[in-house]
Amino acid sequence: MPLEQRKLLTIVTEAALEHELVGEIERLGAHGHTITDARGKGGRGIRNAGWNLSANIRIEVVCTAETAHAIAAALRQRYYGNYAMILFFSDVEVLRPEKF
Amino acid sequence: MPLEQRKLLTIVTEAALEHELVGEIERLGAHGHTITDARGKGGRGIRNAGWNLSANIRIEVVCTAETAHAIAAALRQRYYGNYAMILFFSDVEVLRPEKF
Amino acid sequence: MPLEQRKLLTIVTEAALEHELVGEIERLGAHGHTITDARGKGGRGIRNAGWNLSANIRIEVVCTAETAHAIAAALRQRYYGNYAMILFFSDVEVLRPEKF
Amino acid sequence: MPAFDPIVLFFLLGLAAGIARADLRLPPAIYDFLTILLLLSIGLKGGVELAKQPFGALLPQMLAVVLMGILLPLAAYPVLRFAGRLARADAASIAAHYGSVSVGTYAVAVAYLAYRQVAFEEYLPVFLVLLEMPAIVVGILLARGVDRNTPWRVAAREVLLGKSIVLLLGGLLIGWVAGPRGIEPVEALFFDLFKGVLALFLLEMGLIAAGQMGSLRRHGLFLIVFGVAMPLVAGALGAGLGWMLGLSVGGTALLATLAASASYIAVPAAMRLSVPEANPALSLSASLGVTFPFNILAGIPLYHQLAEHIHRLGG
Amino acid sequence: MPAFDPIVLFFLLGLAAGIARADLRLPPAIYDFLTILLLLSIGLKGGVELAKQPFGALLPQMLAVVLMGILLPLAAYPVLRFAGRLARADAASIAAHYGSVSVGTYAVAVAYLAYRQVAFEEYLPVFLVLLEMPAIVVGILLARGVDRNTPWRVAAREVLLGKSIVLLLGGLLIGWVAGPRGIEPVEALFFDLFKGVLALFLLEMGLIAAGQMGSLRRHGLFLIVFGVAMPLVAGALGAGLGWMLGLSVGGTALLATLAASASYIAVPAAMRLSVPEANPALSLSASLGVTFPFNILAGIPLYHQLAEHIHRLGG
Amino acid sequence: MPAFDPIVLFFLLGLAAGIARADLRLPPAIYDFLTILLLLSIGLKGGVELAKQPFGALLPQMLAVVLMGILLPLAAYPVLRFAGRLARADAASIAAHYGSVSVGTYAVAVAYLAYRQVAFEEYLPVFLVLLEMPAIVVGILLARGVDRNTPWRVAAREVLLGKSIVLLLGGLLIGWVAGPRGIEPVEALFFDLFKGVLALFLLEMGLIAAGQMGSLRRHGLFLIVFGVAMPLVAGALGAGLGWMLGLSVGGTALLATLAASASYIAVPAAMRLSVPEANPALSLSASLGVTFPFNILAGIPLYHQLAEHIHRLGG
Ligand SMILES: Nc1ncnc2c1ncn2[C@@H]1O[C@H](COP(=O)(O)O)[C@@H](O)[C@H]1O
Ligand SMILES: Nc1ncnc2c1ncn2[C@@H]1O[C@H](COP(=O)(O)O)[C@@H](O)[C@H]1O
Ligand SMILES: Nc1ncnc2c1ncn2[C@@H]1O[C@H](COP(=O)(O)O)[C@@H](O)[C@H]1O
Ligand code: NA
Ligand code: NA
Ligand code: NA
Repeated sequence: MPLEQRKLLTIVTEAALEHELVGEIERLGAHGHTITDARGKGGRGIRNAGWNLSANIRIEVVCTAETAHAIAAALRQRYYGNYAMILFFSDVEVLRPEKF
Repeated sequence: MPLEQRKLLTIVTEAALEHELVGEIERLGAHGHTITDARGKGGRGIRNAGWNLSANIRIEVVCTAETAHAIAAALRQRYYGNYAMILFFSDVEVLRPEKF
Repeated sequence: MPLEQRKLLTIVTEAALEHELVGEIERLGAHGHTITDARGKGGRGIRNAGWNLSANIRIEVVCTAETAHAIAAALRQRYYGNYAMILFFSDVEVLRPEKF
Repeated sequence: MPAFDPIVLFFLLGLAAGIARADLRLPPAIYDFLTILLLLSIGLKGGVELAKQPFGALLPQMLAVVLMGILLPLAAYPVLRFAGRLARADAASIAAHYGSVSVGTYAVAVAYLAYRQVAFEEYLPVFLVLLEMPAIVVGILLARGVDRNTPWRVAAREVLLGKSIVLLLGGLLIGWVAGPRGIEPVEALFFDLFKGVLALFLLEMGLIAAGQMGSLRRHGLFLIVFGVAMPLVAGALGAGLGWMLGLSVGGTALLATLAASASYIAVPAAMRLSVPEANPALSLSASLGVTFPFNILAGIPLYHQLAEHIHRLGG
Repeated sequence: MPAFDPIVLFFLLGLAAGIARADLRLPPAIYDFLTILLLLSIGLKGGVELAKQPFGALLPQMLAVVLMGILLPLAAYPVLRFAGRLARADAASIAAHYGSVSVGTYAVAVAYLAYRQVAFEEYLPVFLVLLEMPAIVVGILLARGVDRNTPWRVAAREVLLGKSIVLLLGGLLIGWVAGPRGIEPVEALFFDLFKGVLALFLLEMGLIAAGQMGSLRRHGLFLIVFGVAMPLVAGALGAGLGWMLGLSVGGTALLATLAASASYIAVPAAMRLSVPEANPALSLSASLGVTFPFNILAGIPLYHQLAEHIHRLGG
Repeated sequence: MPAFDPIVLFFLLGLAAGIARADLRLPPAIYDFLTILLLLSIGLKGGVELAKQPFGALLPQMLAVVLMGILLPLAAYPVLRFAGRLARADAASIAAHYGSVSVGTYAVAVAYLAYRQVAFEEYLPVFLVLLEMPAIVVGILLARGVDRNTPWRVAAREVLLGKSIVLLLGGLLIGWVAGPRGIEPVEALFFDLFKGVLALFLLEMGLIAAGQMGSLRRHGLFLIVFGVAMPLVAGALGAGLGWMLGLSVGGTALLATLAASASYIAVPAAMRLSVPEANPALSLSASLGVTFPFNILAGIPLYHQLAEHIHRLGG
């Protein structure tokens, strides 16, 4: 099975940003995304999903390294200052490189 | 702590397939799986969890590289043509290799 | 973009442990965590989220390798014997190393 | 009195909110809950009334209704395949949707008749149950012919053990065993709240229907025309059959509604697994985006008039 | 009149659907919601009636009931440990489940009595609250002896701050403070819908019970026998105590039901964290897979007859 | 008769459970569901009554109310900025919260008046809708001045297409079109259950308010003082305006409550996206942790007395 390397970018942030982020990610060249509801704790305190303002989402994007870095740079610039948000990269292998 | 390498296979696909896929994964030798509900967007459009037909699930399987490849090959052959589905592999380390 | 290596520790276990584990993880030095609800199957049978006692959670912690190993060691010692639980490590890259 | 039941205003609200991309959606758990309540309510109501009927007398009617469920998709298929130039799997799948029935549409018709105080045979939920399945079998056969590899077990499991049948049939049985007095303690939830639950359900259906508009635009005019013409033709057939079976005006209107309605719960789920090469966006955008709104906004009053008409003509 | 309350038909539907592996389950959020409604309803009802009682008169009854909650698990333990050859932790955990009570079973008994128009002391929810806890303490002591490392704080937190106690006790207090007139505005939700909510809850309980059948088969005959015999013995004790405390026939039947019922909400949660080496599959399959169905299908009518019998004999 | 409506006991239960860190929370889906039911109920009720009013007569009142919604945040801002020494964005955001309204508080006030059988102008939900928005516009202008980069579209979308406005306005329209007779079939859900739904909603609000206590401690005394003083002042203004507009005592009390209440649904969501540099913990802990409890426990009876007083003095 021929596998190719891609990056998996995982973002955990405020649910309120979902609509905006999804647009941003698409504009920066990702071909898709997957979202799950989440709760958690970080530098900005406990965020535990009871109601929308304190709920988190977890977004995954499989894409090329360039796209992943472009998204990360954009999010850092626009959201890090004011929103609860973390993001991290990992290496993944995919079957259909043209999809990502 | 002695750690051993395994593969983590992540599948994002239509919720309608859950029952079938779980059976398939088990038959192909995985010892377990973890499922979370998800929504997302990909080549087959927006799938946002409002109701079952447009909901996604995210399945994770920790297993040997062979099992992971066997599952991926089977899914590709049976489902890629007709279903919304992506999958990717990553490397993970586990404590109890005999479990996976 | 300067990236730094961290470990991502993923734990899948019984929902009943959430309160306790979150405390433990924090005590052992992690600066945050992310939780999603999950279901699944493993050595201790099917756990499918219908009600709390058979529900799973999936906890992610991004931290240094030492912290990750410390958490894993503590969980192994305290919970492996009696609870449904798996954990695995993967390598991730982060933007703000001081956060993790 | 307005031309349509005020309850469809909730559908319009959902539709408008969906089209405007408002930040509104019922949590999936709540949508599930409402569906469960509707299915059980309809089943229970039917079961209680069934207890009053001699079962033997119903058998001929039941057979005729099943026959209709077989013929409707057979009639729809060639139109879809040749006039619509759809691929075989797609034509078969859409035919199955239209041969089967929609619980939501049925519920709106019941609310409509109740609002106008038109009586009907209360055992009609039995027909609802009967009409769920035959079209699915026909659809699979149309898609695959008599193929040894057809995953009949998967399809059967999806339908027979799907939420719709289990709850409708379960409700029927409970209502039948418990009888009117036995059901009394649960009436406050299942009967008194029925219309309110339906209103919320329609709100969500409006949001879902709005979501289908996009794929409707992509898939062109044919589906829109089919989505309006098919219920009209099927509704007329259903009304005719209702009259022939000796149903009241209300019962005739309801059977017409059943014939005219298109499934969006049981059939899509079954087809997705047994005819995976059919594109679900096509059948759902027709069924949810065209036929459902058409039926609840314009169809049901029409079928009611039709039923009155036939009964007046036929005596 | 049928032998059992029609409401248990919903349990049977869930059980059948579960055994057939039907594609039916209430969303977890809805199951939670129904549990919350039941707990609050029972608490509120009890609280309103408590307001009418002189509290002092209840104290001796309350003490006797707590004593029963301590004795029941002590009696069950040796049977489980020696006749059942279970490990110490398992025997202790199961004993705790059976010493405590099941809100669902209590609710079905209340519905049963209401359906038959049998009156009972409306303050009985107080006993429900009282019986939740003692068995847990006994169970932990049985499992670990007087051990300094016992995580009492964790266990206490699990029980005292668990959903069951907080909502039952909270409901009792609200009902007590607000009184009948104060509760009136919320009666439509908490009282009128009670039976319907219970019906849905039982549907889900049937599905859950069906899920226990597998592990029941694995863990053998002993649990089945115990799961039927224990409630019979405990029910008889409870009936006896009810009569001695001067309760009415209805109240006696309810106290027997409480004694006979086994916990599946508060105790499992507490035991999971304080006696982790106990296998939860054992206690849950006995409590949910055997005793709960037995009680609601056969036990409650039996305890009712027993209560009538004792009252007739005892005068 | 107790000093406050028994329904707030549910809030106190939630608050106590939250402070004790009890293992109790309504599933998010249920909280959403309850909010949707409350918003629709209030809208429908208002719409039905609106149908009876000559619309023209309301216009001057509506303008006056919008003016109040603009002035309140303008008055609050300097206090927050200079007395409270808050950053510009924070002061502006909190001002917006207090200029807007809280649906939960309004619902409690309605329940309070109903419990005391005090009549009020039933079209008051119109004011609720009108007061949601102006304060948000003012808040954004205060935070950013007349800035070309202000994401007005985002803010407008958040408010106009947010759940609150869509459901309140949608309910109003449906009620208005359907009229009293058209709404009847859904009354069991939307009107009869209103108080029960509100009780559960308040239970959750108590839990949420308890969660705000921590951040309240961190952010100091000023927010507590402001969270009590601001509703008192705004309530007095609202009462005065109500009297000037010729509202009844009940209507005056409700308008005072609206003025005194602080938003925690629409405004936080809009501010989070349009003034991201404002710390949401500040505004929410004041609005949810101080003002909401204060209003439902002490404020509403006060505003009612105030309304009676003004009407007695003013004639
Ligand atoms: N070290 C971490 N590991 C995993 N998740 C984290 C970590 N730190 C923060 N998060 C998640 O990211 C969200 C936002 O983080 P923060 O901006 O630090 O508050 C938190 O609510 C958590 O869900
Ligand atoms: N590039 C991507 N990154 C993350 N998730 C994706 C990506 N592409 C697709 N997905 C997920 O996989 C599902 C099926 O993908 P597709 O078959 O491309 O429609 C989508 O609904 C998404 O949830
Ligand atoms: N091989 C696996 N791959 C992915 N998830 C697993 C695997 N094994 C176990 N799990 C998850 O971990 C939970 C506990 O595992 P266990 O202790 O083996 O029962 C299960 O309920 C699954 O959700
Ligand atoms: Na049809
Ligand atoms: Na017991
Ligand atoms: Na205000």
